[in-house]
Amino acid sequence: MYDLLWLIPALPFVGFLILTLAARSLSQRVAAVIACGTVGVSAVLTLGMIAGFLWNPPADYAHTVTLWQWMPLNSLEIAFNLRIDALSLVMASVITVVGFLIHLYSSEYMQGDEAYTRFFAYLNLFVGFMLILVMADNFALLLLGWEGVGLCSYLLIGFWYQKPENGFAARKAFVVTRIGDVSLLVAVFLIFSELGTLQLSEVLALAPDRWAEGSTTAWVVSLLLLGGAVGKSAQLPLQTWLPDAMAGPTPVSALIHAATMVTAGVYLIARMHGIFELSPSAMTVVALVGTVTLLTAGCAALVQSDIKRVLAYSTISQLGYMFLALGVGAWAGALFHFMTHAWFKALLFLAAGSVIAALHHEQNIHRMGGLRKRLPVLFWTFVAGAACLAALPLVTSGFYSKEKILWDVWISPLGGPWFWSAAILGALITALYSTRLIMLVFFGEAKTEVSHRPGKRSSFVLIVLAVWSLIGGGIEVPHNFGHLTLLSNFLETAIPASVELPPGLDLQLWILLLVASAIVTGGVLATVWLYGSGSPLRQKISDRTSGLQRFWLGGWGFDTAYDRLLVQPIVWLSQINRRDGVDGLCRVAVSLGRTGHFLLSTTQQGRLRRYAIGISAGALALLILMLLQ
Amino acid sequence: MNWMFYIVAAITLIATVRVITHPNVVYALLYFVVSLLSVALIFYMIGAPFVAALEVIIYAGAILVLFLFVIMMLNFREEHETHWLRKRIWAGPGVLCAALLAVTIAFIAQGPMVSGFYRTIEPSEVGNALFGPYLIAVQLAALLLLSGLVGSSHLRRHERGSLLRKPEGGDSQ
Amino acid sequence: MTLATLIALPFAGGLLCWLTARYSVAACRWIALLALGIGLAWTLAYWNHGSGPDGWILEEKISWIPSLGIHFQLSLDGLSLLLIALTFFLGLLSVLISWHSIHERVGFFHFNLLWILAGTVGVFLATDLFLFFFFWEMMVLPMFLLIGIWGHANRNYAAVKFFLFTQASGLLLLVAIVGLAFAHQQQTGQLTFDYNQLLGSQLQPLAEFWLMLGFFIAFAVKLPAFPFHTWLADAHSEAPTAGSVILAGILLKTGGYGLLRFVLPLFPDASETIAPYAVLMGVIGILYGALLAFAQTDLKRLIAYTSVSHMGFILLGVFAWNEVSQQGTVIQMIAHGLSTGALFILAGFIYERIHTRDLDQMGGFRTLAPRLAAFALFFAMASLGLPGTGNFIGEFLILLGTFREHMVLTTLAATGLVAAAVYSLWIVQKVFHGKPGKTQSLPDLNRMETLILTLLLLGLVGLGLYPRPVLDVAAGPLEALRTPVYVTAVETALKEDAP
Amino acid sequence: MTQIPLEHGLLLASALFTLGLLGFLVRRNLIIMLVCVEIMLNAAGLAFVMAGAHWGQVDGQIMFIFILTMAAAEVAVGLAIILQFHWRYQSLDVDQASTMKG
Repeated sequence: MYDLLWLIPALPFVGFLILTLAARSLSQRVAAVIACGTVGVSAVLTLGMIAGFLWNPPADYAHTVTLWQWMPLNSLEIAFNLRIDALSLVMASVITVVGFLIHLYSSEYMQGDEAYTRFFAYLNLFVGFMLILVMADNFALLLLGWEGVGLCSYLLIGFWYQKPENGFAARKAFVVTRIGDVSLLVAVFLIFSELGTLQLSEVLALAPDRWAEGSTTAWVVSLLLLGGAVGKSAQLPLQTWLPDAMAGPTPVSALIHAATMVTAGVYLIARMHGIFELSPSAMTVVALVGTVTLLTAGCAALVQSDIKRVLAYSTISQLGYMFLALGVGAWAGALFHFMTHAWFKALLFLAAGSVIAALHHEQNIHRMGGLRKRLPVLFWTFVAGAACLAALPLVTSGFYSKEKILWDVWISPLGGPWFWSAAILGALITALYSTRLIMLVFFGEAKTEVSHRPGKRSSFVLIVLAVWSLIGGGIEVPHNFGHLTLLSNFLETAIPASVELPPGLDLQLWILLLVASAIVTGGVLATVWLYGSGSPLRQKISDRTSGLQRFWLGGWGFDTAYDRLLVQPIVWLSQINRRDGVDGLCRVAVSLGRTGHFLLSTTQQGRLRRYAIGISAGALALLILMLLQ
Repeated sequence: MNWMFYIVAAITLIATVRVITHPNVVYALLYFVVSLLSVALIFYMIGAPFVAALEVIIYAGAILVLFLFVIMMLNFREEHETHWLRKRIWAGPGVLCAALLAVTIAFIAQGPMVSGFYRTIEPSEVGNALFGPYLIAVQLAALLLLSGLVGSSHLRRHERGSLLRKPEGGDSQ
Repeated sequence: MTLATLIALPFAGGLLCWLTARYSVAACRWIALLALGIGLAWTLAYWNHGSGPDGWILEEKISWIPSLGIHFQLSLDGLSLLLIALTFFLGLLSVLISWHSIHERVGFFHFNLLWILAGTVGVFLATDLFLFFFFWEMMVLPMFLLIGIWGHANRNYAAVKFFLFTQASGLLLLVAIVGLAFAHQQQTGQLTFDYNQLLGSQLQPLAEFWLMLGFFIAFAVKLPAFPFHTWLADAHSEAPTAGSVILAGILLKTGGYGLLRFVLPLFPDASETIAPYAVLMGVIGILYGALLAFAQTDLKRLIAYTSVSHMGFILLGVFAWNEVSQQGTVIQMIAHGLSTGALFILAGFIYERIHTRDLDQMGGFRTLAPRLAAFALFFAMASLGLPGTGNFIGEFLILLGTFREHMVLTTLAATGLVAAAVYSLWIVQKVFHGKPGKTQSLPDLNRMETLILTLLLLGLVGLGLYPRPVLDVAAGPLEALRTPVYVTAVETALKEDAP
Repeated sequence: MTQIPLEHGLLLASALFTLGLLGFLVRRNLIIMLVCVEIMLNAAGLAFVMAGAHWGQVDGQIMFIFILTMAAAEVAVGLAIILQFHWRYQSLDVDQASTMKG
């Protein structure tokens, strides 16, 4: 059965091919069926594989299929190898299942768009590449998926290509992530030149033998890998592309820029855990990147006025949590948060998409409001999603996953109280902006007419996601609540278990849980009060901090800084050198030759007798020379 | 008999000087004939009768005739035949030719021509060499002549001005 | 005589084209197509032929000027096979794209086209250095005419510039070849231009260095490597589409081929001396070409500068001197031929439709011609080295192989990939995205055009996903070229000694 | 007859050559200039024959024959040019023809 695993990525590709080649002859309905069908079957296959792993695991808890020899050289064999293990399966299941749901949602959401088929073709292509990414068994194949999803991200952000700003956002996304890709590429080269293989499993097996713990090479490799992850996952300092990426259709933001592609960095670091563990200082860098990102992005999310940008910054912030978790060695925690985040963020984006569609494509939250009564389904699902995001205690999956990360940060030797405090501060900020979003969009007075209500399929998808977001946290429950660790157990075969739990910490755990819950709940309540009561305090705060708000609104000035420091100098350089300085040398040579030509050609007077005199004089000179010798 | 050589040489030089100094083309040509003939005599003296004959026949004969033909074709208005036949024209070349003739007679009267160092090289020897080791050169020379022929016959055609640009405006005069 | 036939085919075809065009233009085109088609089929027939004991698939040798030790000597190995196949393939496409775009002096056009190809095939086959030089020069003149007669507005400048650069470098090559032959004569007492014999010559280090430099510069100009690249942009942008395709697709490859076939094996020690500098040149070329490409407003010029950038990788791969990087070089040469050829074809199609190459006058073509846009998108992606296309395999293997030798330089070269993304996407954005400007009518691709681009697309994807046939064919020759001859000699001697 | 020293013959040849050159440089009449060229060629031929005679070799004469051939060809072409020239400029003044200047 496991030999069929190649079908999982192959099916979406088949869908893509059909949709591309037969684009003109397919009706929208058929196109949607093909797109959803292929991804759906992939999802079923993935779930089947998971079931297989649970009841009848393959040897070593991993299965590899070699499709064909890709780059067979004497000194290096790269095959088209697909491999599944627990980690890949977790990723793949989220990709296919959430992907399927989003496909389903899009089949309704995108109705009427003239490029309906193209949209689904890209979406299928994306799912295919993403599955390759997580199932690749060597770095070359990983890069194939890695860059492939980047391509799809580019295509889908710039899906409405007639607007130049969409094209700009798309290019920005591609180029910024490519900077990270180069870092990853160099990491791959370094790994190859040190270890002589590109096979992931071999690399992980060889690395501890070749590199001592704390060795410089391991440190450099880890940081380079981190560079790749940072680009893809929109972490500091390469986070600037993600808010702009919201130019794409909303389902795309849900699938690519919230649930799946941006978590590729998390996957990469989790996959390469063996290398990171060799370099604790690199791990700390990962944790630091995560922490700083989660705080800065959270602050930026606080002040955004575009609903999708709020969600985008919150995505960056939540990814920061995952990086923090990775940085302290809480592998399973990171993946747990990845899963829950995929559900609730997809939910939030899809719901936001429906809100936007309902309000004549209005994206500014200050012009929304009062939707609670008019769009109840949207309201409740959105609230469910936001509650997960804010990690409301007990009832949401976000609570469990974030709690796990906080706890791991606290007890991990790489973490500690400082990281924990930053994370708790981040949680507070998250609670603030999630609540703010709800208050502004669904409460207060209506400012825009509702023109369009979500259809059956959309509502179905939203409800499914909302339910799952609320109860999905049950697969991993803190120790003091009954100690359920389904996900960790499943993952244990692929990546090391989370931070070892020293016995006798139950009291600490209780205290931390209570503190976190109190802070989050307090934050939510405070915001509700602030926005619900019409208190003058809100106006006062906003007046006092207008400068800070502007700064945060622009994403901490990163865009401006990069523009001034990198983009403009390079553009300037290329503009002044447009005619190629080296060619200038040639032009100088040419003009020298031309000047010489004019000088010499004045001697050519057209008088035969003078030429004869010249010839005679020359002959005379030669003869005299001969005589003198 | 070296003195003969020197006399002929002197004649050659005088004639040549006149060629380049004489203002009239026809006079100059006549002096040139003298010069050529005297060179031919020198050839004869140094034991090269074959080339002496060639010098007379081809140079003094054919080539000079060509020159004269051209002068005739150009047909200068002031230089008619009567003009050409004036005494002054005759005087210089005539004197020189006479001197030349005298020397020739004196030279031939000397008797057997070849003595001392110079060996007469017979025409047959020249012919054998020409059609032996120099065969390729002879063929090349033939080609050269052919191309000269083609070239001159092509250059001569000026009816349509096909070769050169038409003179522009007042430049032609 | 099969190899000679391979050269004679386009030769004779070209002459025949010229003669028949007077009576029937269509016949002329069909003859060109046929000649190249047969050539391609003929070449591919040797794909799995297996090589002889000395590494050559096929060898032919006829005495030509015996007193100077010059032979008409042709040899085919996997490397030449690949490049010849590429030559014929792109030649075929060039005939096809000229089908409707060239109407002036059609016969002479095809004559030139086929003679360039004949010269190129000769270059890839010749193993007598004198003969190699003969073909090397022979491909230049028809190219000069092709640019000079059928080019765009500034064609004379471009043609002369192209000619001067290649001639000057050709002169260096000639000097180096003669110098090598004489050096060999001094050593062995035998004047020969036979590649196989010259391989063994052991030169004085200084002489070796200077001779190597002659070869190296000649090939670097053709490649073109960084300081010698300036002819390329003019030649490419002014040439007719078919000319650009041949130039970018094939002619540039003769430089890479020359480096692999001649510079490294003939002068192993001197090449090792120069290797870091060559790699540096490659890196500068990659980044500098990209920088230039980004600033251009002329579509063809932009694509031309991307060639400079891409060919920098070749220099990297050749001089990193290991299996991985050199296999990458071979793939990169083929993939670049296909992808850049395709981009030039696209530029040609656009030019035929709107009669300008100015990027500022383009925009929104995706709405008008979606199929054209889709192909352009693909080839832009290929040009930025997206995995799944042959370019990725090439660049990946080159960088992978080079990294061990030159870590910092390779890292710099890798940043060229970012630059590639910038300019490739810039093309797509500028030409195809946005709103269509003035109400231009832009017919979408017709069947022939679609066929041409589909062939190129399939080639690139095939190369990207299943490059194995190419790698297998190239493996043997590259192995042989990397091993200095004296090593081989010692090995065989040891084998013979062993009972 | 005693021998004439080779030097004297060569002296004569060079004197002729110089005179021819002088004429070529001084005169402006094309025909005379052509004649002067002939003089120079003739002088060269003389030198060849002298030398050939001195060493008793046939080659000097052979060379003379070739020079003669060349002179004939040259005169043919040269005179054709003169005709053309005259037709164009209505004169034989070589200085009239100065349009080929840089």
